[in-house]
Amino acid sequence: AASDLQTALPALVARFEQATGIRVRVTYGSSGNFSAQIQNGAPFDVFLSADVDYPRQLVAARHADAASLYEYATGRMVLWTRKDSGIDVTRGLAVLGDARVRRLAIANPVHAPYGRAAVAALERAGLFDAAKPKLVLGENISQTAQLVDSGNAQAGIIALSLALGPALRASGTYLEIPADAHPPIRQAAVVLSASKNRDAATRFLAYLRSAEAQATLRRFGFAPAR
Amino acid sequence: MSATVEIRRRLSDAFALDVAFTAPPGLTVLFGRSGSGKTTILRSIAGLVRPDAGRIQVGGRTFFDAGAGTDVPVQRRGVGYVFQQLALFPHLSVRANIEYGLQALPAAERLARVDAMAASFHIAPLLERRPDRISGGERQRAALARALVTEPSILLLDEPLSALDHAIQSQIMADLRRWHERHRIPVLYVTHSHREAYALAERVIVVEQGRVAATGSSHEVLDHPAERALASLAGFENVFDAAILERQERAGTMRCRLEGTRTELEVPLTQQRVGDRISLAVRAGDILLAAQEPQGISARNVLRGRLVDTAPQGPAVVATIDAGARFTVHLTPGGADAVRLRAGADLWLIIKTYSCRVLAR
Amino acid sequence: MSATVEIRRRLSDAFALDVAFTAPPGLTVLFGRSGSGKTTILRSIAGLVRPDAGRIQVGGRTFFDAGAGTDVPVQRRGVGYVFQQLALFPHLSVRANIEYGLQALPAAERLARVDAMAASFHIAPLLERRPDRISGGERQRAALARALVTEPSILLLDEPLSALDHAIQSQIMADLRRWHERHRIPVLYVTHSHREAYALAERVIVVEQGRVAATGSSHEVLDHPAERALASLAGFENVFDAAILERQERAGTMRCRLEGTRTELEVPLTQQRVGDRISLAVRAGDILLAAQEPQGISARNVLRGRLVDTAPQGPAVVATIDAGARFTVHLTPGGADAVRLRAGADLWLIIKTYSCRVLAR
Amino acid sequence: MDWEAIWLTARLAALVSAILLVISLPLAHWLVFSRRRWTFLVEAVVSLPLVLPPTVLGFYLLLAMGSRSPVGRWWTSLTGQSLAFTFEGLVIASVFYSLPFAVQPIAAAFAQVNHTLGEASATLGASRLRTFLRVTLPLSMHGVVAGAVLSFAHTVGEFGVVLMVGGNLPGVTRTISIAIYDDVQALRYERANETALALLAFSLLVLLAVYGARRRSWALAPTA
Amino acid sequence: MDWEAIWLTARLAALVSAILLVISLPLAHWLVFSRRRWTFLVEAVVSLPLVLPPTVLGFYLLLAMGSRSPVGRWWTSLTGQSLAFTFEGLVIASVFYSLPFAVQPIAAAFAQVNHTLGEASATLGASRLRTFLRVTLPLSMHGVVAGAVLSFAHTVGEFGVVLMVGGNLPGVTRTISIAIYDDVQALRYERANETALALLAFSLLVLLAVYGARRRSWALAPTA
Ligand SMILES: Nc1ncnc2c1ncn2[C@@H]1O[C@H](COP(=O)(O)OP(=O)(O)OP(=O)(O)O)[C@@H](O)[C@H]1O
Ligand SMILES: Nc1ncnc2c1ncn2[C@@H]1O[C@H](COP(=O)(O)OP(=O)(O)OP(=O)(O)O)[C@@H](O)[C@H]1O
Ligand SMILES: [Mg+2]
Ligand SMILES: [Mg+2]
Repeated sequence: AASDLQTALPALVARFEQATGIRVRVTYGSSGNFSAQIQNGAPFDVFLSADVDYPRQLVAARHADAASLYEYATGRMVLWTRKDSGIDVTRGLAVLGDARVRRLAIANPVHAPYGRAAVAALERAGLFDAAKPKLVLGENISQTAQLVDSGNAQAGIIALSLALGPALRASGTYLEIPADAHPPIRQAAVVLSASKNRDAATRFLAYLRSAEAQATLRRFGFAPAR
Repeated sequence: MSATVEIRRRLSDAFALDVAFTAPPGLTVLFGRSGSGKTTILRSIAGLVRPDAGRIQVGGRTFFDAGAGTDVPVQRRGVGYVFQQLALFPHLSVRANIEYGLQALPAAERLARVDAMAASFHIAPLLERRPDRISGGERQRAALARALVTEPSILLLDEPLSALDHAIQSQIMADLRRWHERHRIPVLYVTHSHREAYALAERVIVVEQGRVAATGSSHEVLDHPAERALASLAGFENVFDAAILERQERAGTMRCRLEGTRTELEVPLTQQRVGDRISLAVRAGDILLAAQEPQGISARNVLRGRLVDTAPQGPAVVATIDAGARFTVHLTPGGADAVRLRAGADLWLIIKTYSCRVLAR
Repeated sequence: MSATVEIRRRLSDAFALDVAFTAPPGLTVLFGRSGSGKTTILRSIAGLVRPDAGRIQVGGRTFFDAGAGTDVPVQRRGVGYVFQQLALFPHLSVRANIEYGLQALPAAERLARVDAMAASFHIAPLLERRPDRISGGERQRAALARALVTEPSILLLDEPLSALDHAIQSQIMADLRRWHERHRIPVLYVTHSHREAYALAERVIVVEQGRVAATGSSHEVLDHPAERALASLAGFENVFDAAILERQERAGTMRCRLEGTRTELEVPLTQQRVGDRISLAVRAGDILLAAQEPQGISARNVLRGRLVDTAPQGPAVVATIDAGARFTVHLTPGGADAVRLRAGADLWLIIKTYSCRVLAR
Repeated sequence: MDWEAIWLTARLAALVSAILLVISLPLAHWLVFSRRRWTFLVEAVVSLPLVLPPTVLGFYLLLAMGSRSPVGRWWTSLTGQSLAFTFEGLVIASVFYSLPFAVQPIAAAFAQVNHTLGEASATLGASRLRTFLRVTLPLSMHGVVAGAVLSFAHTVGEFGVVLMVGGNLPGVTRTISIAIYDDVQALRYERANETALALLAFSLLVLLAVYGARRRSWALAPTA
Repeated sequence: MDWEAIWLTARLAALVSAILLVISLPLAHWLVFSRRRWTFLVEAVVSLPLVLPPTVLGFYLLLAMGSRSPVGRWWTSLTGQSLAFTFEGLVIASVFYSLPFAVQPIAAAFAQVNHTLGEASATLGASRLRTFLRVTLPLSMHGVVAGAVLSFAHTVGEFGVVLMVGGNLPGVTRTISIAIYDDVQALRYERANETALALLAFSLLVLLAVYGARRRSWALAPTA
């Protein structure tokens, strides 16, 4: 599963296991890695990606069931900073002009969906060129958060789900970046062709569609899929 | 069970080995100056140096034959080798070092053999020590024991007694003697010590600049050196050019005159003929001095001379005497006192016939 | 410029060093059996072994003083040390080895000194080789050159000539002699060879089991060994227990009787008194044999005896003769022929007074 | 504490170090003692896995093990299952990756052993193997220990390759380093710290045991 | 081809190896020759960075460099900027991480040098430094080369730590291993392959040069 699900997924899985008695084991990581591994026979059943491109590619390469492809949520992005940085994020992306913001952390736009979205948001705000010398890139969205949380970057664009998580909630403040400021971060799931537990996998995806699951996702900082 | 060695090997631009000899069972001393190639000969036999050409046979087995392409690997040659640098295994106890070549034997016999060897080399109390915790001489004994205990088919000893005092040397020489009488294998023994050569050798091979300069019994080679250079190497302080005046076949002697002098000496009979030019060698220790002309003695050569110079050498005295030719004579202090050495004094030199060695020129 | 050494050091349960001596400028030979502690003494002076207690002073400088807590580090002691195992640097050429201790000198002088040393040690053609490409004796010469070239304040030589033939040994001994006449520093020279001890030593220190057993001139120590054990070590084949019968002060001699026999010998006068029990030591080579009772000779001791046994030792002959006590006599083959050795034959032993050494018991 | 991961890691590291020793000892011996001209080429090739980022090396290994590669297909036809995402696959990948850490120090140590001792051993009738086991190897212990420690520790800490080839399957391929990584990723710092501390303590114990033992038993043996 | 990354990596690896040599030679010397009882403890601690997954080590370094740590604050007050995301920070982190790869083989080699040679050097008046430079070091060349090669290659291939403290800044902290990783992540396999191949070729050349040179100049020196 994509790393940004780390806060939400345990709650979902617990409910699902309770309801069905099916045990679910979750592995988090980068969607790109998973995609490569799945193409080489990784014994996973369900792939919850942070975007829709990887699942689509898998479907095209016949590693996943086209029918099962489901967009389970849309990621929400925030501008985050530590409370002790003294930076007022309520000013929105404009704080990038603040001299105290020497470094802005975003996920690597080359392969992380949140990174692409962050770049798009900066571009739309006309701030990208100003921000560019200040950018540092995290490998994924969690690492991006660490760059800020450790005090090495003064602000970062991360997933709302992380900002709401127990680790960051206490230490930082954030401002959500409006959903229309960047292309949507569409997160999709598929059942893998090689799955040996296809039935259980299908049931898990079905559970994700349920109102209960969608409510849980919302609580953890995801928007519903459009 | 004898060893035949016929090898050539170029080591550097300046040095090439080219030797051929046979070592019968028993002890053969390799004798020669530093750098003459003795170690290289042993290494070739052991298989550690590969000759460029030639043949090595030991007890009927061919170790090496350049023509036939034979080259038995070191570990299957079954040689016993005491290295000049000893090469004890630093991480093993003296016991484990000695035991090293016995892996094929049952443990009990191994133990017995090692203990016996250690006793005869006087290192029994050191068996559990590492080589860096024993003295230089103790190391040398350990290396000897390690090579002998394997009962090899040929024994190669590179100056095995050089770090030992005379008392232990004598004991070990006796041990070695007994050992090789029992085993009757060829033993090649490198030394530069006359004492060891005399005490041990049945045969001597003299190596000079990578070649065999002489072979024979130690008596023949060291006492009757074939070449002048060898004579001085073998410890003959007096070497003179001479010519044969007369052969006295009945007495087994010849009369010779030292070149450039009127001095005559009676020497043992050889094959040479009257008029032949030879060299004569006499050890300084074999010459007697008398303060008065000696009477009624059996020695045939009594030369009148004059003391030129004396020099102490430790307690001994080295006298130089002019008796036509210059003679070097070694004296004990007692002897020096007896003849009351004074520069310029008249003296008589007494030289036994058999003290004179005849060398071809 | 002399060296004072007073040290104690425990090496193992079985061995402890406890010596005190002074080495004046000039050559002092350390003489002693294998394992007696000679190397340990040198290592202590060099600073490679730290004594448990005592003091080491060289030329007025205190190298070590356990009481005062002084312990000058090795590199500031300025000793020249030739190791028993040589310890040449394997990765450096012979030249670089010799040059090693001269880093403070300008390059030109370094070159000159190294070339001079190499010439006098006959290794000039090998200067560019690595130590593993030269022979054992050549390595020994390189190690000597390396230590001498630094002109140290004390020279420690651990068997520096053991791998060399007599010809080169003599040359190097002469070089060493000249060298230390020029430098007048203490030279401690470990050897087990009488020949080297006699040729070189002004003084000899005999080490036995970690202690100084005797000190004195080589003449005093080696020819008049104070102890019986030392006598056999120093090469006296005949050692007898005896008692003093009479002191002849005028002649400078004493009459003694060998214990358990009726055999009497006239020996040099010593401090001991009539009735004192002594040991007498005679070298086998100092005894003359005659087939008939000799007439009109100056030697005072003529003993009648009977041949028990002869054994060849190389070209020499070792005869055992019973003349009340058993005497060992070394003969040259010529000498053996002259007295026509036959078992049981009557023989006369001729022993000069000054050939007899008196040892305290 | 993730005991499953700890146990898995200990097994993996021990197995990999053992295999690496078995491979490296003869390989290093060959590299040092062979008279062939091109040994240094092999030496360079052996060191190559080092320069690739582990994740990338892992990616290539993944490709090699996958169904698109002949090797992968051959293995699958043999065992009925892909090498990737199994413990065996992890072992093979780790061996590959840590090979230079074992080979290099061991080869360096072998090269430093006084070769006269090998000659002495041969004259005493010892086969090459015996000479190796009784002379070369014990006199190279410092280097061998260095090689073993480096490869053990490196396998414990290994991460990129394991992540890629192993797929992070609990009990099968989720090693402790991956477990800590996961915790850090999930911003569960406290748990990560705990596990890291435990890992450090465990490793410290292992290392102390190794170095302590070495000091006692063979540090005193000099090498001439 | 990402020349900027290649150049950066070459600079980083060279600098890190050089620093590591400077640190490791005296450290290894101390570890081997000190008579103190607890050197083996230091030895174990030096090896510890190894067992942590690089990303985790990187994470801890990140914390140490950040404003939450006194060290980080001190550095920032000194230089006006955080160590993280700078070339210097990368160098420091890499030195930390690769230290054991340099120290271990070097220490092993030092321990194997015949100590009588050191004694001989001292009697010839050589200071400890001179003995070290002229005797111990040249006779340990095999081990020193092994240490240098391991740490160089390891720095080239290093990834986790760099990723963590580097921030992936082109020309500053985006090393070639990160560049390849990014390509693989983005499924740009072809470009990744190309860069990886170039990296391998470059590394092979460096290694061949090192091993080839060694063979010529000091392989022949034995050690007794
Ligand atoms: N490191 C050590 N530890 C314990 N005992 C030692 C050590 N080195 C030497 N010994 C012992 O101390 C004694 C004296 O050794 P040393 O090397 O001084 O003798 P040496 O007189 O030089 O003998 P050699 O003539 O054989 O070289 C020997 O009995 C030896 O076994
Ligand atoms: N590996 C080598 N390469 C080139 N030359 C060598 C090599 N080993 C020895 N030599 C030279 O070959 C000659 C013979 O050496 P060798 O060791 O056989 O002499 P040796 O008779 O044993 O002398 P020593 O009595 O001094 O030990 C010497 O001149 C030496 O310098
Ligand atoms: Mg030799
Ligand atoms: Mg000694």
